[in-house]
Amino acid sequence: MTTISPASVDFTGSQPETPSGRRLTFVEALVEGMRDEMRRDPSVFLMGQDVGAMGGAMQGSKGLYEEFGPRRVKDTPISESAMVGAAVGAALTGKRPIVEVSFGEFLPTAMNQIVLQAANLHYMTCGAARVPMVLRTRVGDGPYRGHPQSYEAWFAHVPGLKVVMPATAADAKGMMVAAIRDPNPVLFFEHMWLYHGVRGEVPAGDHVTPLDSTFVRRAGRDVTIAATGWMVHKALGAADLLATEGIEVEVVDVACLSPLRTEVVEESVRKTSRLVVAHEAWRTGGFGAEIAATIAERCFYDLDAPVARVAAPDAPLPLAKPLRDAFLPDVRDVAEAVRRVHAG
Amino acid sequence: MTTISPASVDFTGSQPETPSGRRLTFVEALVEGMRDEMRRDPSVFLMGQDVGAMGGAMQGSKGLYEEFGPRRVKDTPISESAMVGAAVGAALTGKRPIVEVSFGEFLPTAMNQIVLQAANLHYMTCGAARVPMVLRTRVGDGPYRGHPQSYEAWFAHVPGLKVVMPATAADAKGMMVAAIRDPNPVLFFEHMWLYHGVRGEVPAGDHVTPLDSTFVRRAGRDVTIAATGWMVHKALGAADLLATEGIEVEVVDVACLSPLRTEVVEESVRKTSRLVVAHEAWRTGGFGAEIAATIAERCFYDLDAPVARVAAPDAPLPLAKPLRDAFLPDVRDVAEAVRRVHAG
Amino acid sequence: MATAAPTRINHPAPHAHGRDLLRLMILSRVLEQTCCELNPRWFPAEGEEAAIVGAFYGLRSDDFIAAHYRGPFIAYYLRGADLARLIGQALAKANGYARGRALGFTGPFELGCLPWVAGDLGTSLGVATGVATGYQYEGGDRVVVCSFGDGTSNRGDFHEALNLAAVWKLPIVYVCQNNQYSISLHLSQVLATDTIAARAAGYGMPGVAVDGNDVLAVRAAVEHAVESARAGLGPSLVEAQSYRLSGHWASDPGGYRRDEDVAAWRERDPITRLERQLLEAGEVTRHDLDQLWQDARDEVARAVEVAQAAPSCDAADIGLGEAYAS
Amino acid sequence: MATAAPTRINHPAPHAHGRDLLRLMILSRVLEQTCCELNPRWFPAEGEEAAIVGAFYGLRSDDFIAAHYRGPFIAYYLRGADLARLIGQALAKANGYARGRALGFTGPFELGCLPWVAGDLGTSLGVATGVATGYQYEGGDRVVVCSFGDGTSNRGDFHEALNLAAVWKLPIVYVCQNNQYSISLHLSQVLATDTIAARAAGYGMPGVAVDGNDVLAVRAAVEHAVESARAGLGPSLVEAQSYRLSGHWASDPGGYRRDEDVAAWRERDPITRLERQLLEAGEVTRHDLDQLWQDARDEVARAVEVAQAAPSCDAADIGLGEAYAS
Ligand SMILES: Cc1ncc(C[n+]2csc(CCOP(=O)(O)OP(=O)(O)O)c2C)c(N)n1
Ligand SMILES: Cc1ncc(C[n+]2csc(CCOP(=O)(O)OP(=O)(O)O)c2C)c(N)n1
Ligand SMILES: [Mg+2]
Ligand SMILES: [Mg+2]
Repeated sequence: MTTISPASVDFTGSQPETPSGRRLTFVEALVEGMRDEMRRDPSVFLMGQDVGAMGGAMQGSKGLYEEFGPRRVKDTPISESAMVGAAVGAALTGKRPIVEVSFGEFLPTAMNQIVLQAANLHYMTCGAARVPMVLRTRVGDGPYRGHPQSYEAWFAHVPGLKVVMPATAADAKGMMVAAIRDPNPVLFFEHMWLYHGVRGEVPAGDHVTPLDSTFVRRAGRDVTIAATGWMVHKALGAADLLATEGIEVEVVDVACLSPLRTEVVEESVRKTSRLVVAHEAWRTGGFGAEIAATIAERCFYDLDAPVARVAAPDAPLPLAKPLRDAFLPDVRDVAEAVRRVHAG
Repeated sequence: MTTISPASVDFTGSQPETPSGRRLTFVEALVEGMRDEMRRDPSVFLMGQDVGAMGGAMQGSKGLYEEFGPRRVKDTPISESAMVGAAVGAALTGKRPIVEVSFGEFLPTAMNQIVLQAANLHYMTCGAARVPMVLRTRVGDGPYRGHPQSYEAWFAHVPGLKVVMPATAADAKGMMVAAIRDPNPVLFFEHMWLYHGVRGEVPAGDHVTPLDSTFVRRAGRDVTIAATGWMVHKALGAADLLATEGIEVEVVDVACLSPLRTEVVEESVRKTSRLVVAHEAWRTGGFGAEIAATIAERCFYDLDAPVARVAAPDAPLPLAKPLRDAFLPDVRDVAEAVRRVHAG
Repeated sequence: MATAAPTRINHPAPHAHGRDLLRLMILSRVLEQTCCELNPRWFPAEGEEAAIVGAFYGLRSDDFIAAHYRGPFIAYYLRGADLARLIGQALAKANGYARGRALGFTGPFELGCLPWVAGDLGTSLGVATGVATGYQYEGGDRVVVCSFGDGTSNRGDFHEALNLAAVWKLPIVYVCQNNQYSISLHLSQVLATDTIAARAAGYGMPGVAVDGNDVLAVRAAVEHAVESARAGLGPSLVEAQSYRLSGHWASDPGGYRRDEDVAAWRERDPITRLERQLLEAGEVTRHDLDQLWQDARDEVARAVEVAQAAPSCDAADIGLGEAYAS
Repeated sequence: MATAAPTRINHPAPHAHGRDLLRLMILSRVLEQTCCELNPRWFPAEGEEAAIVGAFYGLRSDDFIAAHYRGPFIAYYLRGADLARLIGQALAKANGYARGRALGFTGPFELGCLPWVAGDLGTSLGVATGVATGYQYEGGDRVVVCSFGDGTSNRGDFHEALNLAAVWKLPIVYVCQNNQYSISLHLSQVLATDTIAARAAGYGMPGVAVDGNDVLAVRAAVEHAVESARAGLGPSLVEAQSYRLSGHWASDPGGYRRDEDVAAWRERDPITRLERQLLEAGEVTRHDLDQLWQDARDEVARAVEVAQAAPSCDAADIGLGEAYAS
């Protein structure tokens, strides 16, 4: 199947080229964001399984234990609900905990803490309580193919939570910094293909990407693709492909899923009159449904063709590579959808 | 705020009037469905908190313990994850367990069993395993206002699960029977306002309502309302109201959320060219987004106005009646949305 | 969070504890029974006053509590909560601490109480453990006292929270308010051990079961546990063994249990028991007791008046824009 | 589910057990190490063979097992699974029991094994407990043996499952395959007790910790627990205390622990230990041992050949229409 090799993905994201010219991988940028905030703010600490001496799954917390020690980089038992509860409670005391659930596949074991506590506390106390915590977790397909679930749609459905999914190294750092500084519970989804596969320009020093960001990654006049996470890169791959066919695609990176702001997508669709929504999660009830429904409503008179959704089929996610590759939407699927709406 | 008193709701649902003329409440019909299957099939049993001698929360299992005893009507500890796991495992041995999670608000404590086990087992074993279980749970607002969450969208997003939400007494029985006989895990959502508030004609004896049912509850040519559960009744209330204004509303009861079939809604929209989707859950990422997106795509050239969604606002659900009533969508909100799309 | 210099709350000189504990139990009895009369869906705590008062007595203003949902008002009162505002919650009035948004038995966060923002039992143990995590991170000697029901101890969150607290030596005391029932189910239907305290050994923390109708025993056990938590010695589990004298909610006839059992437990009423002790010890006179009851009734009656006069929750205060902090 | 008349699997006359257990441990060692060579992401079970073989030895064909994800192939083999198909799973070949859909360490459901259909640890304890619920409902005397890691015992599902099994007296045996690590974390970092078996008392079930490198001890403890489960006396918890000699996955250098610890545990290798015992008892000769190793290598080599010759998973077999049974 057509798919862009992670290595080939290489760009700067939301930031202008910095003189420094520093190029980091997605995960390096992510860790730098946590490190900078831990240096700046003593109330920030990290909890998770193997985040300490081991440096985290896929090097997700590399170097933090060495710099900050066991008090601020806490290894936890295999107790996802208690881990998230620990973050909610610590946040209530004014700390700024980052709790790592190793993989998004384990979020179902901590839903009560996330949905019934973290999301409700501020509103239900008429503002007396605040829950400034970050829940980071690895999602999507990846080099090892393990734990590939994408449950972001569940959380985008729950008011009181913020949900972000950066697609570039610069935003991995900038949004992590913003998430840590935000006074609300932020779910931070880290796509595993991006981890070591995406490298880009990352500003040194204080660098904040607003959590409500949506980015136009590539300008084009014919069709808009609104994508999340790794699919942003597949969309860009598809755009390259389609350019050779004379179809100019505009690629929008919906880096913030909740609270959702669709202005950028609307503006783009007013120009292109055509929209493809692309994500790696299951199609039915996926987050793409919300984007499609909202745009179909707000841009009803602008659309020249039905909004198309590119997503995983409605079946459990198989493990073996040939099945996984056939299962997940790829560059070709995105390109095909674009051709369809372009023709339509 | 305008709201129809449950007592005023009274109709037959999917079945023609039966000579018997038996009228049951929603919960009576529900219990009759379980009772009939337990009489018919010795592999059927019920597990849940207080389902035994007490007869279940809101009389949800009244009389079953007296007839079938402790072996087939099992009281459980407060261990939702183990309860659902017990049902999944018992189903693997060929039993047909019904597990009751007292209220949908507690589903977050059992997500791993539902989403990662029940949903995956059949596909992942290439068909060797089957999970013929029913997970029943009380959802939505109700006379006591407790535990009002509506998380159905999460489960409709997960392939391998079936999700139904009957709106009439006849379907409460018929779909419960169908759910018990189905070889798949079925999530059975019981809206608490319907429990004692809706009464209707219920066929005695063997009565099965196919799980993939969608019903036209009222015919009309101007605007289609696609609603679920209690909102079906509010939609009917709105239809009465609007009829006096000369707007003929067609009300579709989407009793099956997953696997979703939209043919009936599509057919209706081809006729009315206008659609309002109504549910009690939060708007963003709610199940209405899927229906709206699908119809906007499939009926792109039929729609004369944007699809409107009537749902709860994106904020946590407050408890006190004045706040709750202001929070939840009601007859007036539905009517208002219909007028908007009718004018649009 | 309360950040003022820590001060002891409702904490008289040691010799007066008995009388003060009695006063609080009587107040709790009158207060909760009044709520049951005002709200048939209220959850009676009759008979469990010793377990509750003993658990939350004598803490500091900078400590934190997470009270079980049954009978928590006296615990909030010990934090300095206003009775009229608490009763307002039972009436779903706008003067309640959550202005009608949270559950009626929620507590004032601003006074160091974990609010009840959802109805799922057990989850609060995780959050309370998190507050203790925050306190430990601060250094200092603030502690958390977290109570929960016997039935709730079968939730996975109980297990994960207690293990985490033990491994990290968190400053938290878990108090099981064991009334032997979960709605209609007797403990023997959902638990195969004699005590819930026995579970503490599986986490490597001290666990003790005490007579939950003896407020002095509960108080002593919790005080000891609080002191060791404050000293950085880690968490403890205290089980206060009592009995739910009334139904699950006020209007629940509770027909699922035998009258003689209930009668037998009425004999052990924690309030009459302490009254007898104090009378025998000569610490109070009959007249003092009548006065305590009268004072409690008066105090509650005044609060009821204020609460009933308070405005109902106003749809205008729904605060749909307040889901996020800024 | 297997429904044929129950027969004992791989179950020779008692006097031959020692030799048979040794054969199985050697086969497990060769089998799993081969998988590690074929797949750097495989999870080594080196040193834990006694805990695994002792747990799943001598069950009936109509019993059910839920094996921990580390080193489960010998347990599936004991159920009658085909080595070539199991190795095919490590290679993600189409001949695997799940044809590449489930995780590589999944087991054949058709042979009474709980498949691994998701990667979240602990959840399987709930499902295994459910299978025991189904068995009890049937009447009869089928049992379930469910193993899990030491780290997994901190998941809430462990707590809820064991309590439910104890309250309902379910026919299930829980075996903790304690290798003292959860990836990089030593047990002492996530547990404040000496044993996990100590948790059994909190559920009212028997709990015993045995030397997990002594296959006869593990086997004896589990056999006893299985017999009492079969007799309707309820569940038990058996903790087999062992050590993970290799990394978390094959290519993990495991730099987070001290070489001398690993070396000390290598001294207690469960296989060499039983070899020594049987030699001393005169039950086997050196030549027998060489033969056992040679047979194991041959058997595995043949299976590897078949597995490698098997077709890769084919996208055409993705079965998107098979999410639901009909
Ligand atoms: C997770 C969860 N499951 C079930 C319920 C329903 N429920 C409300 S109160 C109650 C009984 C709780 O028993 P216990 O913990 O002993 O407290 P008690 O009512 O006896 O004070 C139950 C089961 C709930 N609120 N939360
Ligand atoms: C719920 C959950 N949390 C975290 C993980 C990630 N994880 C995979 S293996 C592992 C270690 C498990 O330790 P243990 O239970 O002792 O088994 P062992 O690996 O030692 O055999 C962890 C934490 C997981 N798979 N599931
Ligand atoms: Mg109780
Ligand atoms: Mg281990």
